[in-house]
Amino acid sequence: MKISKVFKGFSMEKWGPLLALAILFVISAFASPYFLKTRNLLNILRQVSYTGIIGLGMTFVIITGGIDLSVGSMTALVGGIGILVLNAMGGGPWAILVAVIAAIALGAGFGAANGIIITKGKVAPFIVTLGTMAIFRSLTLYISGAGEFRSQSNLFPEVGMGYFLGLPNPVWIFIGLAVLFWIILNHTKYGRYMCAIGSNERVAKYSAIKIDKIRFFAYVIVGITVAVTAVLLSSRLNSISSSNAGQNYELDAIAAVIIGGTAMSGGSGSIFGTVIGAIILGIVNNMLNMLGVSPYLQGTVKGLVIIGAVLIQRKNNK
Amino acid sequence: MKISKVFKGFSMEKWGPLLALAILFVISAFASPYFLKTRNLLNILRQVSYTGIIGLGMTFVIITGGIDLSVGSMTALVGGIGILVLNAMGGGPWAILVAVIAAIALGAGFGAANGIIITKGKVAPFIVTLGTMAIFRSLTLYISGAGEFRSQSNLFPEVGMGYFLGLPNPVWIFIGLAVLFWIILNHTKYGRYMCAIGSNERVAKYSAIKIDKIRFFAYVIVGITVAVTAVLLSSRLNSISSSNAGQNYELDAIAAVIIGGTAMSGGSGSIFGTVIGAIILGIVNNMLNMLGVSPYLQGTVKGLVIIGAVLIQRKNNK
Amino acid sequence: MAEKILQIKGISKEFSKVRVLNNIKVDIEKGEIFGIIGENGAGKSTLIKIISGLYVPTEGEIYFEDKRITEFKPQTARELGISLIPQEFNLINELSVFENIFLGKEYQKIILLDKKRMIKKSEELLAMLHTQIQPTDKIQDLSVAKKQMIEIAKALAYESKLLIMDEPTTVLTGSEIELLFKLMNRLKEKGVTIIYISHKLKEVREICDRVMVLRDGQQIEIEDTKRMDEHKMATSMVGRELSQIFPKKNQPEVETVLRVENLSVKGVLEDISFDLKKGEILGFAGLVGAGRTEVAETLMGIRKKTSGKVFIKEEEITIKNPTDAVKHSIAYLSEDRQGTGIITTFDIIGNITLSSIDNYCKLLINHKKEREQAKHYVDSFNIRAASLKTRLEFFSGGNQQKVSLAKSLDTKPDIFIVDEPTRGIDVNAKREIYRFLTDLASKGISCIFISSELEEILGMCTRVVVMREGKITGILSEKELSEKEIMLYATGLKGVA
Amino acid sequence: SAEKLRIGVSIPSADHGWTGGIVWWAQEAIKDWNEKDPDVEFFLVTANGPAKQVGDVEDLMVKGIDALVILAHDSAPLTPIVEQVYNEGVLVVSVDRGLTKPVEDIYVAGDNPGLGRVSAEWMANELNGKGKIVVLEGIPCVINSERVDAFNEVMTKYPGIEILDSQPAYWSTQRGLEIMENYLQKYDEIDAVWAQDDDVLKGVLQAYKESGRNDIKFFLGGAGSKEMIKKVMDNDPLVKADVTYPPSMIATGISMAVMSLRGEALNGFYQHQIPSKIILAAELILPENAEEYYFPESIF
Ligand SMILES: Nc1ncnc2c1ncn2[C@@H]1O[C@H](COP(=O)(O)OP(=O)(O)OP(=O)(O)O)[C@@H](O)[C@H]1O
Ligand SMILES: Nc1ncnc2c1ncn2[C@@H]1O[C@H](COP(=O)(O)OP(=O)(O)OP(=O)(O)O)[C@@H](O)[C@H]1O
Ligand SMILES: [Mg+2]
Ligand SMILES: [Mg+2]
Repeated sequence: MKISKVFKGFSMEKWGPLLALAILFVISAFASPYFLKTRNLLNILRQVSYTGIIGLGMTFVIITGGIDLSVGSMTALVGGIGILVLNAMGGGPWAILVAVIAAIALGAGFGAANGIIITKGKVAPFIVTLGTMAIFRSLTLYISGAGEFRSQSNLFPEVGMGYFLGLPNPVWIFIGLAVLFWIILNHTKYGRYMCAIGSNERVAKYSAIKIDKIRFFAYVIVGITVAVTAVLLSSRLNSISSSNAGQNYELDAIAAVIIGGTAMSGGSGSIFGTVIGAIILGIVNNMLNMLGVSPYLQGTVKGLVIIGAVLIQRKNNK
Repeated sequence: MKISKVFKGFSMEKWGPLLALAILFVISAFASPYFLKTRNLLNILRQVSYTGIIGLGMTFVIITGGIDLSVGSMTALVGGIGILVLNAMGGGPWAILVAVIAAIALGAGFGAANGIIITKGKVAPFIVTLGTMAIFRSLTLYISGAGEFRSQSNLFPEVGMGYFLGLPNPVWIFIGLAVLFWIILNHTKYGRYMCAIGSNERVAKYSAIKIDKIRFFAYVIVGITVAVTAVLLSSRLNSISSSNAGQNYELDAIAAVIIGGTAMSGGSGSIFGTVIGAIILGIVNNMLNMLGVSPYLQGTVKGLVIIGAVLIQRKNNK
Repeated sequence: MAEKILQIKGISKEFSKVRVLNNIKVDIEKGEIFGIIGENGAGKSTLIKIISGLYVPTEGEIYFEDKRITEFKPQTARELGISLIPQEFNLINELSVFENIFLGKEYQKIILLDKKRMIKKSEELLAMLHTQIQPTDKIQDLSVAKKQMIEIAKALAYESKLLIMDEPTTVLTGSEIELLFKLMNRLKEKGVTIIYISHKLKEVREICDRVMVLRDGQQIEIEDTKRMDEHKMATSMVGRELSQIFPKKNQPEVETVLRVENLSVKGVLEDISFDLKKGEILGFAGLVGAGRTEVAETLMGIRKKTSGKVFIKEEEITIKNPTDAVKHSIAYLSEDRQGTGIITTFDIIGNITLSSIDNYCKLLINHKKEREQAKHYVDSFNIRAASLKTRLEFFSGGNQQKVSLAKSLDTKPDIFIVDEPTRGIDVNAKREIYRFLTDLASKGISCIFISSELEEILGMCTRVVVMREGKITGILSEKELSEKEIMLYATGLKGVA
Repeated sequence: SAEKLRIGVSIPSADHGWTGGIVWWAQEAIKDWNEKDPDVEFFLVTANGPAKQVGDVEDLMVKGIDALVILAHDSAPLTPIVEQVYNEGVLVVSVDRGLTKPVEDIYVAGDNPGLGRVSAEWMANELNGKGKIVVLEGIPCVINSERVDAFNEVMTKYPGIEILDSQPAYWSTQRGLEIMENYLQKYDEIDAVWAQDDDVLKGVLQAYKESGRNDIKFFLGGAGSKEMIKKVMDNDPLVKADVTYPPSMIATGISMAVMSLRGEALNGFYQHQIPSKIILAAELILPENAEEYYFPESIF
């Protein structure tokens, strides 16, 4: 059953997500006259960049057989502190640079915290990151007194709002990171090791692989992607709202990864797929608005599409 | 490593959750004079029954290596429709009976829907239930126009509010179901098969176990537990709010299961542990209020306790 | 002419257009022991997987007791009374021994499990197999040999008419094998039919009434074993004459590369002391449970030693984990290939370079170099695979074993510990591997050769360490070497036990 | 047709009772206008967070709109995008949650601090300036802080009144129930409860009922759900009043957008334009005026 499926449907595993995207794209193009407008397509791309970037890191974590639920609240916390740094430094170009570096360091640090507890403490990633999800959010609320972090820099918004060669900056960064992560996954030993650990930890151990180290870094990496998103988001909004910035990002990111064909069980995955997955989700949200679906029924449509997108990939295997 | 852990820490795996509970209990008793009041303890027990009951079903799903994120919104949908049935039937004793039966049928049905897509469609449980989570919620909003389902029965609240031999009804039902589920897990073929599938699907297949059937029923069962909770909850409040009834139940239920020592990876689990896990969560919430922890920092404390509760169990293995 | 229990009529099987079985025709008689032999990848396991309902044949029909099998499902096979001991372990680590033995066929009181009865029955079975396994043990903590015995118990746990065994003796030592054969004969008398797959041709000849030879999915011949000898079988399997199977032994140099002093692991090993010369192939013999695997695992840092010293080139070293071991260029070929040897969801390349990836990348992996190395191994061990990109889960058992061997070899070790290296490997490939190891030795690489096949120990080793219950009972020099001598030490009749 | 008025409405999705009310009222208003005036076209989008809402507004801009009616999830995050919209010459009506820059043409809002203040004053009077109060807050966020801070500020004027405790009930009935259960354990005497929100109050009353205690003199919710207004109407001894924070304000905002585009004035107003700031008073509902606030068909 499984065996033959994997066997026959192999190419499908690779192209399934793209097929799903193609279908959705065509439908959308016919369904709404606005869909194909460049501005709309650019919007979609920018809108997906934020969770998409996190999705890249999430792909690594999931490949190692883990998961990170804390990315959403981590986004809020990192973004918030980033803004505080920015304001403290006076909002100039240098301030921005420092803030960005600080944010990335923070993200890596928080990721490392997750990683340590998971690897050294041997606690299930789900529970650890469920815990830190609550912790990060509450620290954000605490620091801001449940208010908003507002940047006083009027230069900062440029980062997230600007365009370069006709594409919004976040999109460039998304693409750039995707390529980088693709290389790491497919062309470095680190990527190889992540897959090995995800598919059979014992064999990996017998094969002289430092399991804990590899898994630890997966969480550090996702932390860094969170930081990047946090910077882009806070500069786009020139602020971070402590109560609901980054809410449900974990779900969107994970959904993107899985729609992209990466197995929840780990062992293998596709960065390319994750990018596609993120775009699929973006198109869905966009179409719900464009077609003016009843607010109450939007959830139904979205749910159906998510399941459908994955179902297509499976079904065609037969 | 793993070997030696299983080897030495065996009893710990069994008693870890209880130890964690004991510690928390003692701390709470000293921290707050109100904690040990019978009334307070009863409140805690009743408060945990709702997610605890779902946690029982969730334990099964997780043992089979799956997960169900849709339980929260399913609670709202089932509860809501249950109330509609109740009102339609006129709110008398018979109406209540019919409504309860209808609710359970619905819960089983929705669970079956999840199960079918997961087993026949071969889609990852995470993604399927992520989808149905959105779908159920949106249907609830749709049916009620984002408003509230109010029961016109003044008999109905008795079900959820009443006491029996000094214990609130929900607690009795929680205990009853826990015992039932414990028997199913440890003393029936079905329980055995769930473990087999969760730990090694190939082997299960070689052993002529009907994998899909077993997994399918796990989701039906969790659906039924959701229905029970939905009934108890709606009768307690004599209403269901479409927008936030059952919100985050999935997280509480899963947390209870894992704090209870069931492995996220499936293959084995403990109903007893889940009950303990639920109570631990209940005590935490209770203490946060009793000690008047700053609203902003409550999340931090809760997160720390959740991680700590699991960490204790691991650490003592060494 | 006895009645036919199983009729296989023109069975063929294709995996993604690749034909691995072609038009197999055979009738198997009630109460016979029917042997199937063939090179790795010949199609033996595939055939019996079809019979036991795990694969659906591409063409052909199967009749069981003159009734045509219409749906190929494990469930139906079981209902018909067909039970299988698969080539790879099929045990649930989380469950206990008795739970595994009765998995899928539990005894029940009304709807509740009847654990007492299952435990009792398991005790009987295990006693019958002379193992000291407790029904309530956890599978996880058992050695492969014990797992194998449990697989056998599992198959015996309920009355079956047709019992299929796919290489059940690969990790068993002589005594267990004898025991198994006794059992098989007893079943035979009870009228149970047995299909027996093995690469140990001596056993096949000893136990089977008839034997079928497969080559590349083709059915070559079906012969009465009386009219076959091992040589004939081998030639018919391979399709050509096979020269002498063991190469000429290589004489080790005087320099000691590895010295172990009073190595102990609580409850498993006690005072293990031996030394290994440059270019030596040092045999480790012993009965199941002797602790040979544990010696290897401890040297690799997989098990924590409780006391003792390890010297390499006369300087003491500490190995805390496999990484350290590899740093000191020690490599280990595990006896449990799927459990600890290879990653079945990886392709050949990914597996072979898993421990040695550093030799293939600066910053980025040099895929070309990887592929060439993989090709090299594929040729030298003639590994049968659809392509280099095929996942190992689709390989035949023996071919998986070859990959596993290549993987540990690729770390370019000075000290190479092999645990049951030829497990499930056909005669021809065995020859290759023996030659290969001897070449390594002549190049000055030392090898610890753990095996349960005395024949190959005698054929390969210049010195043999014999273990019993976690202790070394004797170290036999080349002159003293003989099957009888080894068994005396292994059973504790000789040497300090 | 081309000269049709195109109006985008961007609001939070229904994640608790009040936002549920917002979604409902938005759709009501759109229905009304569609009947009244075929030449207006509405695009309604709902967001579960500020980032999504920014995306929603971007989508609306792609569609091309003459007016944007927006109830921002949060002020600062939405300001930049709304500024863009404003600069592109679209009429912006911002409802309830102010933006951090003056980038709206019309501002319609409930009075969050007002709600806190009115509640506090009424309660203080009822208690004659002395007694013990417990508070159940909403989701920790700006609005909640505005209300609670205003409430506490007023209370400082009444030394006789002691605020025993103040915990977040997340505007959820069940959380309200649980928090109140704990309060009832913790405090042997409570004179009054401020639940700030009628959803929460519902749970609070349930908990009180179950506790069988009778020391609490009265309860005050907020936002004016029809259920609580009914209680006030029926002279419920425990719920003697309610304070409005009407979700219908979104409907008002939508009407203002249409009228202002049509160049209509509010009748009774001598000015030609729609006022640029409309603050809906936090009105105190008492038994004598409760009927006027009671809409049985409303969902909130
Ligand atoms: N599930 C599968 N998918 C694709 N190819 C397969 C699958 N199973 C086996 N094969 C191929 O079929 C051929 C026969 O495999 P099989 O396991 O029957 O060999 P075997 O005779 O058992 O060899 P061995 O002695 O090594 O066990 C091999 O070339 C193998 O690669
Ligand atoms: N993972 C383990 N944990 C604890 N004890 C173990 C473990 N593996 C093996 N043992 C015990 O150690 C002893 C030796 O194990 P094992 O049978 O592997 O030795 P061996 O000489 O390698 O046997 P074989 O002939 O199968 O290689 C046995 O008593 C076994 O039960
Ligand atoms: Mg085979
Ligand atoms: Mg061994």
